[in-house]
Amino acid sequence: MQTEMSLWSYANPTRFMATTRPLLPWLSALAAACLVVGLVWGFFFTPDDYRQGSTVKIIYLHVPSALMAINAWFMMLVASLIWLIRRHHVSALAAKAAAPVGVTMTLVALVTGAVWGSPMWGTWWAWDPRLTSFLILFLFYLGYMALWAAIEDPDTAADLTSVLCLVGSVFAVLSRYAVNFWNQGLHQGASLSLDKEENVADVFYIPLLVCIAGFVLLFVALVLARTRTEIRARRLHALQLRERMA
Amino acid sequence: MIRILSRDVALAVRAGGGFGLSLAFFLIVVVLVPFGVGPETAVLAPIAPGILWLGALLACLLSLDRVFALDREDGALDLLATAPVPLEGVALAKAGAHWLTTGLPLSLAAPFLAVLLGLPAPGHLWLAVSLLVGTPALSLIGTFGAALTVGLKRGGLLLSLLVLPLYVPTLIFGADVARRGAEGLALGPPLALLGAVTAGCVALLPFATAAALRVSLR
Amino acid sequence: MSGLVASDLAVARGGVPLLAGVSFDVAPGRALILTGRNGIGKTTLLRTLAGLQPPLAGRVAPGGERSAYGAHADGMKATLSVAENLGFWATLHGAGDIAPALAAFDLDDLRGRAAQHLSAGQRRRLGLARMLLTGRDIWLLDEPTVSLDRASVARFADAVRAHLGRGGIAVLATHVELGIEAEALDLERYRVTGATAGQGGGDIFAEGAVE
Amino acid sequence: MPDLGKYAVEVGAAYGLSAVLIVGLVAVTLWRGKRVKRALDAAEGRRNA
Repeated sequence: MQTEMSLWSYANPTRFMATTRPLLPWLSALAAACLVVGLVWGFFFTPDDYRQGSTVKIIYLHVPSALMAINAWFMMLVASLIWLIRRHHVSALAAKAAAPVGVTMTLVALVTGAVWGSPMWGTWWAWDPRLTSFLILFLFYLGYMALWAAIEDPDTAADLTSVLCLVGSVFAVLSRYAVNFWNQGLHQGASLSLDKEENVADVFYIPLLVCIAGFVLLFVALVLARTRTEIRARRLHALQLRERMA
Repeated sequence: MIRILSRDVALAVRAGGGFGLSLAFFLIVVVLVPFGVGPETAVLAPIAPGILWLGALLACLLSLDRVFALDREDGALDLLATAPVPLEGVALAKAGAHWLTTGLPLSLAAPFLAVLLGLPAPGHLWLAVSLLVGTPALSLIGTFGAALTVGLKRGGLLLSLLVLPLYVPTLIFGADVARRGAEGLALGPPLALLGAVTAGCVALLPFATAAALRVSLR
Repeated sequence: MSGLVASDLAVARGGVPLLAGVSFDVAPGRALILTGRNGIGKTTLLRTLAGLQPPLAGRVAPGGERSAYGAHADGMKATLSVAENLGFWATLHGAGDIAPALAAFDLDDLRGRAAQHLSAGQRRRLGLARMLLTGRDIWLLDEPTVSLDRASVARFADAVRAHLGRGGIAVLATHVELGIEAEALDLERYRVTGATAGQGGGDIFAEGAVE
Repeated sequence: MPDLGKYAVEVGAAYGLSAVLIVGLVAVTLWRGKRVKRALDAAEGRRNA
């Protein structure tokens, strides 16, 4: 086992720290570059849509943030499963680190979605099925983070939040379906989001791809940085317990 | 398992508090609504199914933190965990007892409270049916939340924050059944979905609850 | 029936290792008394032996399935009567009749009384009667004589001796001299100190600097 | 600056609020990272001393 370098060896905290330290500056720089290029391109150098006018520029924030809001939860689900099955501490801490990033992405998606919809709906908030689903996802994130914060023992917290993440994922999918059922087709949900790509011309599509890449890189860089902090905090916690004992 | 259930029901009835309290809370919520939105039947009747479902849901929430907390305080939870019954069975029995002492009485009381809100006649039956089918899911989800927070000192508020988002599908389908019932519309699909949510909760949540309990007991 | 064997056991409370390297072997019909100052981990060790929490390291045999755990929190419901409380646990453990347990702890006259109206000594006897009903041969008792007067302590000691006489095993955490023939295990020498912490303490974050 | 037409407020608000949220998240991440690192270094120092 020692001779064979498996993927799991990166789950060792010390190894994880050593591996990610040189990676982080590059990732951060790349994320910043993609975001600046994509957003400047989108904001300054793309034409207005003939129907939606300049609001089409919101697409460069809304679509990537919405994607990352869901993917962050999905990453937490995978990390929780790895913790429950293989007991890798880094995995549990990565899930904890991803939640605040996911909740921010959800907020960005909510805010930009509401702002984008406002000219069409005539109000700042409408109970559009997609937006409502993101609001529910936001509540799931809040509950998950609150449970982490409430439990003192880190391993117990990791166990219970992982179970919550699993059950929450099932109910999040169920809620998405239920919300569609609850408010079907009252708003033009489909014209708001990713489905639009099909009829979006290349002038919008290419800067959008750059922005998506930027958000993915930003997410990875932030989660790595936050996981490093969580590992340090965990070590600090262990040291403080020992200090109190001695 | 039956024995755990009947003991919990007996305890709730004997102690008085938990049993009557959620019913009284439900009544108060329903009585307060007209003060908030006005007394006209034209305003009250359309929102009555939603209000009654919401009131029942909040009343369910009220007694959740007692589901495991009392047993933890007096050591019974430790003894149940070491007894020759699976913890999944304990979880199911606890949820069953919670439903018998809150969900069931709430479902039976709801049609009478619906009169106060001017719900049209065919709606009463369907309101009771939707609550009877949906409230078991509320008890099961709530028991899961209670298992997550049983070891915490200030678990009550956190419990609500964890459980309420999980209640969304049940509330949507349940209130939809009640609304369609009141308007005389076809209600097959939402009723089937509501039943499916409850059935799924019965089948899967006791395992999650037991897993959370094992961790909380450590 | 084999005895209760702990080998190289390490236990933790709230992530803090308390005891390490605990080994003992209690034969049927024998008792073990755990001693050590408050907070050393007697309760945590008993809970680990009962299977309520996993050990950090080492093994316990058998697991929890043969043991009955009795703590000061006895799981008795205040509003239920003595007979109702015992009847509940008897059903769970598949024991048919609570009469022998009532008789063994002199609870016959109290069977209809609600648990909240019992004196501390009577309440303690009720908890011990439950141990008997479980039908399990390993008794794990945490401070069993707290709030008992001298007569009740003697009665408790008789009950434990009777249990041992039936080939049972008892592990007790207590400071009171019970007059039971038993080995004593001073937990002080298994205590995990600041100096020894981190060597196999179970928490990988305690072992070395992360970077 | 491109001409945003009659939706200038909406587009401006979307970009402004998003920038506040994301910059805020990055700032909190960096700030907490620094604070925890400092505390850990101090604790390691005490341990090795």
